[in-house]
Amino acid sequence: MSVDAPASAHHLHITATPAALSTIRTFTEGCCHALGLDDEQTFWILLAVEEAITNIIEHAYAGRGGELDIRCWRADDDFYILLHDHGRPFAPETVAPPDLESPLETRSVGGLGLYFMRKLMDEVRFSFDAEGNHLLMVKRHAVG
Amino acid sequence: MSVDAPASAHHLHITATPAALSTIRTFTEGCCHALGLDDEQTFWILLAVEEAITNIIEHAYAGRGGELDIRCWRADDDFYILLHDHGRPFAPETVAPPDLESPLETRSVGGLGLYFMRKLMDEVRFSFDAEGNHLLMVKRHAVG
Amino acid sequence: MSNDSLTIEHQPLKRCDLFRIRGRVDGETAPRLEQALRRVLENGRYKLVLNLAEVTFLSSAGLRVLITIAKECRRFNRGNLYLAAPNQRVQQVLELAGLDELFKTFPTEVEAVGNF
Amino acid sequence: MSNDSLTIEHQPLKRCDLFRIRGRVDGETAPRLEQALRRVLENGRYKLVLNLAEVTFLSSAGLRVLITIAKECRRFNRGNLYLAAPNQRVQQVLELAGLDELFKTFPTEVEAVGNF
Ligand SMILES: Nc1ncnc2c1ncn2[C@@H]1O[C@H](COP(=O)(O)OP(=O)(O)O)[C@@H](O)[C@H]1O
Ligand SMILES: Nc1ncnc2c1ncn2[C@@H]1O[C@H](COP(=O)(O)OP(=O)(O)O)[C@@H](O)[C@H]1O
Repeated sequence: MSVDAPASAHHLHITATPAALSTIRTFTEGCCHALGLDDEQTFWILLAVEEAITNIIEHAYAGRGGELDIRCWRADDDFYILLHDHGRPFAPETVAPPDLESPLETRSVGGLGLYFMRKLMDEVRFSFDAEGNHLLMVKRHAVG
Repeated sequence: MSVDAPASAHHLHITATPAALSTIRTFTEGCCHALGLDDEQTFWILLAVEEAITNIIEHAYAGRGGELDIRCWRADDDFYILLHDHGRPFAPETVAPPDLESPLETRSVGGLGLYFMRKLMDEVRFSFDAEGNHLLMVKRHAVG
Repeated sequence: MSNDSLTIEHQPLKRCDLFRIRGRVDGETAPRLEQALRRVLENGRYKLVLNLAEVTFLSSAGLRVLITIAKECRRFNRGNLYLAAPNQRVQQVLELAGLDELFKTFPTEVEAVGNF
Repeated sequence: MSNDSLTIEHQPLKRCDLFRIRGRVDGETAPRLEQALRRVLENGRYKLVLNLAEVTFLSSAGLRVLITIAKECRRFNRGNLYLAAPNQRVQQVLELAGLDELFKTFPTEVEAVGNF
């Protein structure tokens, strides 16, 4: 992937299962605070990360678990989080955005995860290569 | 009347009107505390006094107002309160006790005032003579 | 007038009318309570919930209002008056008057409202 | 598991079923919420109120449950799912998902319950 985490990035290596979610949350929250983000920013980053990790557990690893690396760092006042897994790749550009206009009766019940990630972060970049799947999310001016 | 208040009794002289109720309340509450009654006792005494005074305002003076004397004192650990007015006398023994058994639909809406006074105090004694109407209420072992 | 004098908050709901009663319900203030409740009956609404959690004093004059209005609500099976969240004092006064069994009473206002 | 994990309090009322949801509604806990709500639907009751005042976190997995259950409640006009007392965070998440207009929401649970 084009963006590499700096050696100084906070790093968590864990098996992606539902049971790991609370550890991931605590790790991410700790990173946010250590990197100077306030509670408001942290809340929204935790939501974006929650959505991304849930997708990796459910879709990339189809519930069977697998290795996951999470790296967080800051560059200037921008916050970076990079997720790396070895599950099934997918084509994000083929995922239709959720229909936010139609009434509840005809709305799809899912499809909000990617939408949330994109709304909450300034950059959401997937890449898939021989080393696995990479997801980089950036929140610009996260500290301030 | 057979029982006279001691000269040392707390005393309030006031015109019996609805507007006087809060002064009477404050006076009675102050007496209770000064004489050593706790909040629990005081609450129930205030309720009995409220009922007695409301009757004097409504029935004895028929809403037209008139003189009222209130005296409170303690003898041993018994609490005494004596009310004195110059309104219409009545025959308490002819007042039927409220019906507490029948369902709401057939119950009288009133008649609870005298009943409360008798339930809350150990003695409720009316007397009517040339000097006016006297009501003595006693709460035994009110202190301690 | 002492500062815990009666305040009445009225919240009209689709199912019923909720009243939050605070302070003293005595000979002096009971007429105001009766008036507030009667105004709702006059609009053809007979399902009332009275939240009594913050009633600090309740005399027979207040009970008279509760009995009168409850009777009117129940007439022709058109409604009822429920009590919600009576504090210990209020509960004791209701018991003294033998009324605790006659009013349908719920520990919380949401249970009272939800059971109409 | 962090100690604000999901707790669900269910209060069946005559008119409707009230749920007080506390803590996190996320990918891990949303199935439990769905199960609790579905149990009520299976008993033929389709009027639900969800008090969200103490929800600390709500992800798309939680919203998926709300949408699914609300749809089932509304079918054949047999009921609805009302939200009560959403805190600011919950409100913001609903807005993010464009759902704030789609759920009928009340500032207090008693208003939600009373408006069924
Ligand atoms: N990490 C992933 N790996 C594989 N497929 C994914 C991944 N993330 C998302 N997808 C696909 O994109 C779709 C939309 O994802 P999302 O917006 O999170 O909604 P949901 O997960 O509720 O379906 C998913 O249904 C899935 O098919
Ligand atoms: N102080 C009084 N002076 C004259 N009549 C009284 C007095 N107190 C009570 N009564 C009479 O006794 C009746 C019962 O009184 P009470 O039990 O207090 O109920 P209520 O005042 O609600 O009628 C009154 O209706 C009134 O006719």
